[in-house]
Amino acid sequence: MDQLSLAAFDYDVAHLASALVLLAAFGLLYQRRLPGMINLFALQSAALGTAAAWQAWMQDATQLYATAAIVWTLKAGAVPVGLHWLIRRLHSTRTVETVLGIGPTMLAGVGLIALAVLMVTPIGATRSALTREELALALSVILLGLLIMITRRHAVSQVIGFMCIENGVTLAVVGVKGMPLVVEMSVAFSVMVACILFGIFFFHIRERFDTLDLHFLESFRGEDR
Amino acid sequence: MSGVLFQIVQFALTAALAPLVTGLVRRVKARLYGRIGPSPLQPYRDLWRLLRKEPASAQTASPLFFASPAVAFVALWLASGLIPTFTTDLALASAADLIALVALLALARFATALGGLDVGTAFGGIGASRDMMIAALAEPAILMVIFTLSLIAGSTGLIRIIGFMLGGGVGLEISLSLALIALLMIAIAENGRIPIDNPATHLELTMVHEAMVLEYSGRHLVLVEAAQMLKLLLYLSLVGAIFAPWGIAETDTPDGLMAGLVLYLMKLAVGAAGLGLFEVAIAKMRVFRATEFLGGALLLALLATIFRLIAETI
Amino acid sequence: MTVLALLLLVPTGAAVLLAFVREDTFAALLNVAACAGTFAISCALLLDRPPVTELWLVDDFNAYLIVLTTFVMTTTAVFSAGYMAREVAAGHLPRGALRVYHALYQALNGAMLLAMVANNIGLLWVAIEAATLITVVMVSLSRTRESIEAAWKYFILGSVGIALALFGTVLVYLAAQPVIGGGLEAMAWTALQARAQGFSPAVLDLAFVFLLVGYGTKVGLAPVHAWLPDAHAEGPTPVSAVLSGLLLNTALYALLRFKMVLAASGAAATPGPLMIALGLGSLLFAGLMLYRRRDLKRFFAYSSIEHMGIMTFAFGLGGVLANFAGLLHMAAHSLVKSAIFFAVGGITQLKGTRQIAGLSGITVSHPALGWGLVLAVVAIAGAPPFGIFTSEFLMVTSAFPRAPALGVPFALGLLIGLAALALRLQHIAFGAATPSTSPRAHATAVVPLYVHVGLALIAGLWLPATLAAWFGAVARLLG
Amino acid sequence: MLALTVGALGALLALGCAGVGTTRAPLLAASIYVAAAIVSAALALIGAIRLALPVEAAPESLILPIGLPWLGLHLRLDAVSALFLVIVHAPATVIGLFAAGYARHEHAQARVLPLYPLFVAAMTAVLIADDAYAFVLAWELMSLASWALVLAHHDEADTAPAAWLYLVIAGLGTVCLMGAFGVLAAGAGAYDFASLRAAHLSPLAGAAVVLLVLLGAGSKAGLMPLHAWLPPAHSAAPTPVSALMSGVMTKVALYGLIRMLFDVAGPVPWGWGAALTVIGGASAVLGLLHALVQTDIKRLLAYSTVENLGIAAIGIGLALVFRATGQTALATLALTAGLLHAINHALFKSLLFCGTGAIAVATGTRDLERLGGLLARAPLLALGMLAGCVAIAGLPPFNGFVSEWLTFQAILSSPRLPEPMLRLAVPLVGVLLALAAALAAVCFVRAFGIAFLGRPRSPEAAAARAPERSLIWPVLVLGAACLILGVLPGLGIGLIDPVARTLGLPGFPGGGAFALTVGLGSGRAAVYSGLALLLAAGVLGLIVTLALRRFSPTPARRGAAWDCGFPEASPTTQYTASSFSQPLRRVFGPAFMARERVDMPKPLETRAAGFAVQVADPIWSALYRPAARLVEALAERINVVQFLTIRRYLSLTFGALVLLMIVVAFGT
Repeated sequence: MDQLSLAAFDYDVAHLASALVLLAAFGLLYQRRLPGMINLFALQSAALGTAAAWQAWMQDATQLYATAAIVWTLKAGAVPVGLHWLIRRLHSTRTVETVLGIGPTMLAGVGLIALAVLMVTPIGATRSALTREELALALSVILLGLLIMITRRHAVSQVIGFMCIENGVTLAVVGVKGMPLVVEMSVAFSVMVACILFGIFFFHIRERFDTLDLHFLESFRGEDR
Repeated sequence: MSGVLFQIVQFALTAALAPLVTGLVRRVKARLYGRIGPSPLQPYRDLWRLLRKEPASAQTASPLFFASPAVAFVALWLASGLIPTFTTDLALASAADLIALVALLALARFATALGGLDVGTAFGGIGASRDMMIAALAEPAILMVIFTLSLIAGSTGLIRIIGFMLGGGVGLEISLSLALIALLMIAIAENGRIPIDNPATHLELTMVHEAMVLEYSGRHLVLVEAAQMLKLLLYLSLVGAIFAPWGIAETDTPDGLMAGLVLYLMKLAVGAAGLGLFEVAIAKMRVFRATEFLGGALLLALLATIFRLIAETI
Repeated sequence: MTVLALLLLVPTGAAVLLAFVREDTFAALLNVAACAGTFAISCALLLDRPPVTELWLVDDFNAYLIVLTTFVMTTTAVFSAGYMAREVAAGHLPRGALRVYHALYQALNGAMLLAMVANNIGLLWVAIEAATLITVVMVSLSRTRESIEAAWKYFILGSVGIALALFGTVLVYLAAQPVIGGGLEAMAWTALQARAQGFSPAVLDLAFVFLLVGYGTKVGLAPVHAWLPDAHAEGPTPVSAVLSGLLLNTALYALLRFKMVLAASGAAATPGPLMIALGLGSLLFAGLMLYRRRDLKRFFAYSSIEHMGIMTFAFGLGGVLANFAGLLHMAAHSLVKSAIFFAVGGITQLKGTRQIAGLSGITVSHPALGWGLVLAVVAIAGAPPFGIFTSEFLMVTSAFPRAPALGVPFALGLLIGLAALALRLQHIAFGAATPSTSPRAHATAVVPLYVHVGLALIAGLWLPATLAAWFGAVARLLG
Repeated sequence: MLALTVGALGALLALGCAGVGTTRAPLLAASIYVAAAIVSAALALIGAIRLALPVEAAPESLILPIGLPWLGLHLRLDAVSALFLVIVHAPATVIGLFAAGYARHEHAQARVLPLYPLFVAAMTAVLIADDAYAFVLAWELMSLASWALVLAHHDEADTAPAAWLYLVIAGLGTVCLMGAFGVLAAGAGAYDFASLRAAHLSPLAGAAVVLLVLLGAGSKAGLMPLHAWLPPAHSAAPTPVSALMSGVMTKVALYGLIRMLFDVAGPVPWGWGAALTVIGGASAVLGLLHALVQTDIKRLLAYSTVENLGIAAIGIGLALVFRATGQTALATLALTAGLLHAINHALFKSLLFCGTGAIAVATGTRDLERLGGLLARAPLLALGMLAGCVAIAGLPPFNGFVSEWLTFQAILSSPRLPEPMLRLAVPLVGVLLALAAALAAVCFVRAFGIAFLGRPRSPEAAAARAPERSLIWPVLVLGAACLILGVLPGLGIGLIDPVARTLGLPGFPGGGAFALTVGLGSGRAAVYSGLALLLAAGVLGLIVTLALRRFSPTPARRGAAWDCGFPEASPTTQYTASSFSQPLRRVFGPAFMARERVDMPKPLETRAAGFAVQVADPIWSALYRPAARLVEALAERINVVQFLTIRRYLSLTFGALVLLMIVVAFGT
């Protein structure tokens, strides 16, 4: 086997992992049941971890292994378990009422991916194909995550959306060659996620982000109208 | 030097003739009504009688009440002295142009109105307020007439205007005739003649000027009356000087002056007769119709200006 | 380097120390002392700048911001020493809250300074994220439901913004990496600016969009401003002062650094129009929002949004004059706005309410405080002879000839804001005095207030030459 | 001399600081006012000396190391500034002395004293500013100080709205001026007037500059339709401040107009001059119509300020027209008319405001309906006020007539204009001016007659006592000044002549110290000699009095008023202020949307009949209310954004992000 085909193979693996991440994001967009969403998120994180590890091996950058480890243990492991426990603990309804119908949401998702590709195409000239497509995938995952956040009403599903954004960012981070401080950033991120989960749990959010507690929201909405 | 002399003559002349003109008008009206009427000299007698009477006035009257007739009289006398009647060689005629003349009339009115307000009666207020309203409408009109004249003659100075008119450079102009009509209407309004006001009425609610001076008596009334007479004379001689300047001497040769004097007297007589005729012919209008009357005058004067401007443009 | 290390270590150390101090008054004093110390250090930093390393950077741009930060932190610490004590006494704060507060105060100080002196876009990001988390906790300090909701709103929106900003940061690195090669070098401001020509404009544009929305959230630009009013209104007043006066500036600083990179790269043309759009939008939006406000602190929070919009507009407009104006505005605004919050804190404590309707006749009941407020609000409204007047003069005069279509709405926005401020100011400062708890205003509120106003006056009438020179240099770099 | 001026500014600021402490010390307050008056006198003197210098003398200039770091604060003292130094500070001196006497009647001294000198200083600074920054700085400081002064009596009901409106309109003006300077400076940092003069503008940019200047300075001068702030602000402010704002500050606004339109903004096309002229005419008439129906004397005077500034604007606008059409001699004539009217108005408007203050002190009210019979109680005050009323009514021999006469002469020269349109338009302005002049007489007969003549209409008017001398003699001094300027207009024109020549116009055509002669060549000429008329009138008056003495010696008998035989009518039967203006209210009803409500009881009903009039400013409802409503509606509409849920806010973030991406994707 000559270098070239080997390189091609590398790319394919990397692609596969990243594509899985995006696919999972789409699945999250489609899935309307919380446990399903959590499992999909776990899958996405696992794929991300794989991608990170693969990149670590390709660029033989040790800190990426650390990242992969964090992703696997925290996002693919601890967080989903925690979330499962949480929804049981909050007795929250199993199905999420979405703001938009699933169909329109999917369409919007497709549109976002198209936009992402559109944004990335002009870059091609100077970059190697790998990073460009990695970038397109990461960008779409981020946008989809944001879309999830604003189309789902349930707190947990929105957390998942947020973490989906984060996965997208991490995907981009591991995609680019030799980016320093990656570990620090992912740690900082995890702190943030932890805080959010803590917040949800601590402040007893029953239904949605936008209500901590329904009856005082009437009295206070930033300011009395 | 001669200018000063003629100026003095002029002042004396106007002061002396004013009652006569009023008398003439009354006489003409009486005759037209079919009465014999008082002699034209009657006003002199009236004034003299009033002068000798003991003046009675309200306790509430302030010094201004007594001063205002004098101020009004002096202002009008001064104004009437500024109009070249028989000669243009007047010392003061060059010291004030038509605008100043109008301002002097306004000053007289200002003083009279204050006098009317002074005692603090209802009628004084009515008179002052209505008189000022009429004046407020008449003044723009007369200023527009002045515009027209100065557009034609190139100056607001009476001497120049008369000179220009006498120079014969001016033919029969639409704008001039319009200005004349406007000026006549204003003169009627300003002198409180029918149809705006009735100098002979003493029915309170129809009075304008009379209501204002209701409180005056004795020598103060003399000044008031004399001022009215002067005003009439002033307008007559103004119309005469501008629109019938014939005979006004521009160079002081004795016979020229003589002719000017005689012609001036004739002009006055004609004016008085005309006024009498006009007054007999029409009826007094309601006070608020006066605005329409004066609005018409203003419009005519404005038309005169515009015609003039168009004539200049073409 | 040592000085720089001190600058970062003193607040951090103080934070750790304060976390264990139970005695509140002593803690307050210690807090002031620590701030004063950092201020002194930053002044020393001015005198001889440390050399630029691959992690640390002190140049014309951040030097004055560092000093400004430490200074305002100091005066605010003085203010909060009196204010927070009274809050606790009044029972508005739970027991032991002050310990957390003081520790976090120093931590925030350190985080902001770190963001300023970092010569690395990643480090900057971490610092700003830390600052966000710290302020979230500070906002929720009083544990009332309102404060908790405000903190929650702040936290969620802030986190999303931060995430987007990180993606932008990664993109910038992606653009730099092929030119500079990997490693810290490719994340250092200095290197990014020096070698920006080779960067791919497409990547930079995309990056800037994310940075603008991400850090823009922290700057408080409409429509991503939503966290700001509630956080300002519900947090303790010293925190509002620091948020408005410093944290917004820090985020804007980050944004401007990136704009410098784009300007240096030459090819990328996007920043200007985007910033103008957001800036103008924020100005008009906040100006209109001012009219319906009933809560005094939220009122001035919106005024902060308005001014952030003004600055963003100026920088978006670009050109030496507008940039100079923007930089001056950053300094003047942080001075005056924090001064206003000092006054507001004093007033709300004296009158026992934050509702504008319940506040009236301060100049009658407390002349010193009242007239101080009048001066400060007049200054924030852009009246002479304060610094904000100078900057707005420069903005308007440079906006009108270059883009009348922009100058007119900009001027209109300024007017709308002025009208709203005057309306409320007259109601609060004049008229019959409402009853107050104490006849005398508290010195810890009044003295810092007048100090800030005095400095704003100097900024308007007599801008120190060196400072002007720095502004000029930075203004040129900003393109 | 410029250095001295700057020193004087410093002194004024120091006085302001000295004023901060003095809350309850009338004597100290009075002394501070006196000191301010002395400084003003010095400044007026400086201006006069500068004007006495030959026109060729290069203007002094000075650069202070403050302001914009790369620019510094440019100051300059040329003939224009000098003239306005005189216009501002001659009245300011008297007003300061009046304020000293008024001090013991000012209950909010602590809020007036510190700001009063600051206000004067700011106005002075505007006059000597020589770069855009300094100019706008001083201009806005002037607005700000006066705003705070208007707020001095903040405990009164309608003060706050008045002050607010004032500040907002002032802000509009300032922003407009900034814009004008911006267009002139064209984005370069050089804001000093020297480089602004050198600016080459496209016609469009030039038009923008002029428009912005008209808005900026015009709003301060109170020209329609930006006059709305004047009446409320003037009636709310403490009397000496109203006098300063109305008599003096509006002149600073005129200075701004002249400095910009004649000097800095370069030659202006005639269309703008015509526009200014028409605006002036409209302001003159409408202002006066509103003055005519006011019952609060201060509001009345404020509206009459709108009128007089309109007259001055007519002169200035005509000067622009003439200059643009190359008839420089006529331009000088018109400019002189405008400036002379500015001087005159500064004098008699200060007089009238001081007098109003004295009336308020004597009776405790400014409401015409509650006054009356003051002449008997305060004769000297009445004398002074009479002089002021005659002067402002534009009657000889006082100064108001002279400037109106000159304005008429300028208007009468309009047929020399090349554009036929102008030839027809300007005489129409003449009609407006004539109407204004006539109405002014009515307005001030009413003001003086109702306040000073007749019988007291209220107990307080009946109980009125003459105010102390220190309040009266400033009024008399100003009255004397009005008379002198009216009789010897040469004095005023002598002051203005250097200005015209500094602005590149020829000297005043004609002139003459005693007889004011306007020679316009080609036989056009007009003469007015107040002195001659006065002397002649004196002689005639002497004759009249002697004659009366001689022929009617009997002393007058006093009794009850005749009043057509009505017995002892009560004072309530007198004509009131509103009944006096009723005829004109009817005639010009639409101009102020007058609504009269008569409530006449049916026969056999015992209740009293009622009558109420309300007048409104149509411009208010046509311009200001809609704007306010628009802002209100917008604020209401977008206010929902404050009450969204976090998810919606996130949607905003998402939307912004996607939108910006799309823009970038398709924009580049």
